[in-house]
Amino acid sequence: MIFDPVLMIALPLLAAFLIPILNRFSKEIPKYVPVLILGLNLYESIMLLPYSMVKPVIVVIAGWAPPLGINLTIGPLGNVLALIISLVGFVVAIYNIKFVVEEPAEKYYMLFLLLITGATGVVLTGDLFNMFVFLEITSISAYALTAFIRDRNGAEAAFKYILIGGISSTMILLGIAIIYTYTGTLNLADIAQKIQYIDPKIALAAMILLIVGFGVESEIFPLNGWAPDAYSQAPTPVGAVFGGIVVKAGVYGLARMLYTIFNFEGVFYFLMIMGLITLLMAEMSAMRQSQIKRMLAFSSIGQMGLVLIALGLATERGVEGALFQMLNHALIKPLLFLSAGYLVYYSGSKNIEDLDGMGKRKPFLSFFFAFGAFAIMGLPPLNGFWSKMIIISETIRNGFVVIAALALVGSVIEAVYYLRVVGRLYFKKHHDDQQEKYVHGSAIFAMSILVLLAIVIGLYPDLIMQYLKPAAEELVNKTMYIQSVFAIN
Amino acid sequence: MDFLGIIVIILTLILILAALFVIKTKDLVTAVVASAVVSLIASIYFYILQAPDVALTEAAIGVGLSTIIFMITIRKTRRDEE
Amino acid sequence: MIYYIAALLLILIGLYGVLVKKNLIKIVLSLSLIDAGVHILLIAIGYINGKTAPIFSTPDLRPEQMVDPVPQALVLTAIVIGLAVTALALTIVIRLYDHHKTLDISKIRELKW
Amino acid sequence: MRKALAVFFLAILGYYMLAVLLNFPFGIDHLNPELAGAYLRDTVSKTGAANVVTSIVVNYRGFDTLGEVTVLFLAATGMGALLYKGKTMGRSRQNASVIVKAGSRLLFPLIIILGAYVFIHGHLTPGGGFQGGAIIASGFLLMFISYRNYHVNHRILSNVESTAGSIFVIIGLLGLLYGATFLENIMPLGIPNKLFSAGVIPLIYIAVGFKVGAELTALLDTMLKTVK
Repeated sequence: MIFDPVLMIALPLLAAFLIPILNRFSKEIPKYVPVLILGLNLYESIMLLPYSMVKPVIVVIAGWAPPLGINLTIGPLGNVLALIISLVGFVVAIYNIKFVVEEPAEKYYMLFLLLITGATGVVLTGDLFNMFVFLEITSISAYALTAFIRDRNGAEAAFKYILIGGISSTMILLGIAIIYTYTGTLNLADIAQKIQYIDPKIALAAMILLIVGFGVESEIFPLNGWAPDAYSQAPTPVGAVFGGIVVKAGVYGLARMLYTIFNFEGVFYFLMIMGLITLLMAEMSAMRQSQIKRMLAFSSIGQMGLVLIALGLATERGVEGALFQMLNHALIKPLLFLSAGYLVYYSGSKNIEDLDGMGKRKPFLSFFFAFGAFAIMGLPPLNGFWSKMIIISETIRNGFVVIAALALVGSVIEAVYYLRVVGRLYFKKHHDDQQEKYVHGSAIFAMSILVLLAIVIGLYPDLIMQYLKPAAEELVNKTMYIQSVFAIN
Repeated sequence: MDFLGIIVIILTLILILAALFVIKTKDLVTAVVASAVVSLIASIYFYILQAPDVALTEAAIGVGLSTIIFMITIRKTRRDEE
Repeated sequence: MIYYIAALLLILIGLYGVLVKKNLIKIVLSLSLIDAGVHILLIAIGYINGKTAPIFSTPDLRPEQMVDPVPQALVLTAIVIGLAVTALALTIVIRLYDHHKTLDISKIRELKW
Repeated sequence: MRKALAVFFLAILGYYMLAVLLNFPFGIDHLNPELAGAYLRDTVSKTGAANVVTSIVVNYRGFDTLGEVTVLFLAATGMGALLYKGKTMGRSRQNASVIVKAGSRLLFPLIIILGAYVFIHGHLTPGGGFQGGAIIASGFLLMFISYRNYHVNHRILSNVESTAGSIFVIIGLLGLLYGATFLENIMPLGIPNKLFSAGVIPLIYIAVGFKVGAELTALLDTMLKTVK
């Protein structure tokens, strides 16, 4: 390796610290810093793939071998997720260049960059407490960004978020306290090794606390009350990042806890049921929404429900399907969000009814939205089709026919409300004509990247599957993860 | 029961009463002062439990700064709990 | 033992405040009570009877005579994170008050709760 | 109704948490020899710091501290963004009495020196960058309260913040460059219990102290300056 993977966290932090100074030279520089840094992260995570696919890359920090010091443990799973996060972050950062932000603009870019850095840290780190710290970085920047626009109800959404998030982080801290008390260590692999010697009742208590903690970011059913408001009140690119990145970090944390650290068989059934409830509740609520961003937020929760069902299967193929679904969601939801943001901007209203006839006036944007809608519904040959097919067929193969049927019902509801919006875009006459505004080139470019990737993945799913297979194996079979951490001594 | 044990029991009683007071009182300034008392006793606990670093941090941040931030917020908003 | 009970009661009182109270500042205060409880719990876990603070201030101190330093380091980090969350939450409270002129959470109902 | 429900829920929660805790008697010797025991055993010889907690915070788990500094930076940034008013407002308050003014002018340098002492001696005595920074910020708060027109330059504060934060990361990167890993100690350890010892620990704590002091001062000033 020509570089140290810790740079993927250290450089963004350095850049974020330096933005206030750079801003003195020119107000333009802060816009380009996230693009540059996240592009670099993207390059690094691609370059790292060949190494991490063979065996997890262990990065020692401060010269202390685990469990003494903190270390990054970058297996296939962490690397794939870091790749997704930097890719989505990079694309949204390009979109950001021309996005009109209120003053103080440089603070917006700082918070945005740190939000993505925090998520990267969560998926790369191999230490439980360090994971908590990075999760806090992610959520605190998310709180601030939710309230960033002053003339909206952002503050209210942010308070709701900070309340749920604050309790959840306390729960994680309590869980860490219990785990440290009984195992005496904080390294994930070390905990995984020692957890079998402690009383299962105590491990269960710790697990419940950690599920509640990570469940907030991963939008599990009773804990997702913050999501629709935060998504719709935050600036558009931030909403896109919530769906594309923050949720992924939460689901990663959850999966890491359930698969690698604890070994309770029963919890996976629970996960599946919670996933199903999340899916159905969210899709039904999405159906009733009149605002497009709220609809997208509920749809995002629904997609996470599908991911949880697949994770609850606890088979390798099921986890593969979950990861594939996460990847697709990470590509498509930002596309939908970014195009919807512009559509809202042009129509001057957040409501779905006011988008009538946009297909004629804004062909590019409407195409992007319609494409995203088709991809997320799972229309073949787009990428969403493959992941949904894997999840549904694997659910049936494991004998959960009822759950598969209900998940399909959820997908049908999803298709209905997306088609309703697309229908309005193309087959309704618009009532009044607004002033013409241009779509910025950088935004078109950013959205085109996402469309292109969706088409490529849809046509050649094996291109991605070759990386998802080892990632799924890492979760299902934890011995390799544990051994690679201790092989370093 | 040694001397220190008695002190700890008294402190714990004050701590719980202060915490209940934070929840019960209608006057926000009183609530903030009570919460500062909670932090102060936590800081003394940390000292007794052989954690001087944490005691110093809690004294500077919990008793000092957060109390001040709460006070400023109350000044900027209102004092009574409606 | 008494420390465990104190910490537990603080956490429960704080949670009660978060669930029941309607005043924004009271809710933030309750959050910081929960935090304080968790911190006390962590430090109490690290304590060992009859041992001293983990600082080698005099040469005759032996490693065997010291309490567990790790929870102390974790709590140090957690206190600072707690301050950050509190400060941000209060900023949002000020913003909410500017908009709605009230601190009652049930009166601020533009979004669904 | 709501209250009764909350009490019921909390009673169940409290019962289970107590049951978990009762499994773990208070004050027994439970040190994991591979982790906590190793820290106590090796800190002085391997990091040169007399304060084990400091060496864990800054050296063994230095990456956490970098994250912690970032969290505080985020809070200050977020507050600045959320309370941004375009132009700065003066604080609307009365000047304090002459005695308070004279007293705070006298105390202010002492408080600053105390704060600096706390973070410079972080590797020897209890305390460190966060505590020292908080003490410095409270010194500034004293001036804010007693002098109506006491003015801090936000540009300088922000420069101090940025520079100190960057120094932290750059020290880490130097460790990568001249050692093998990020944040690795690249300086001589010196003799334990001397001021110039413990390698990079004091350097990092000084940077943290400056950063935290500047951040908390800016945070207090931003809050005080928002008009009602």
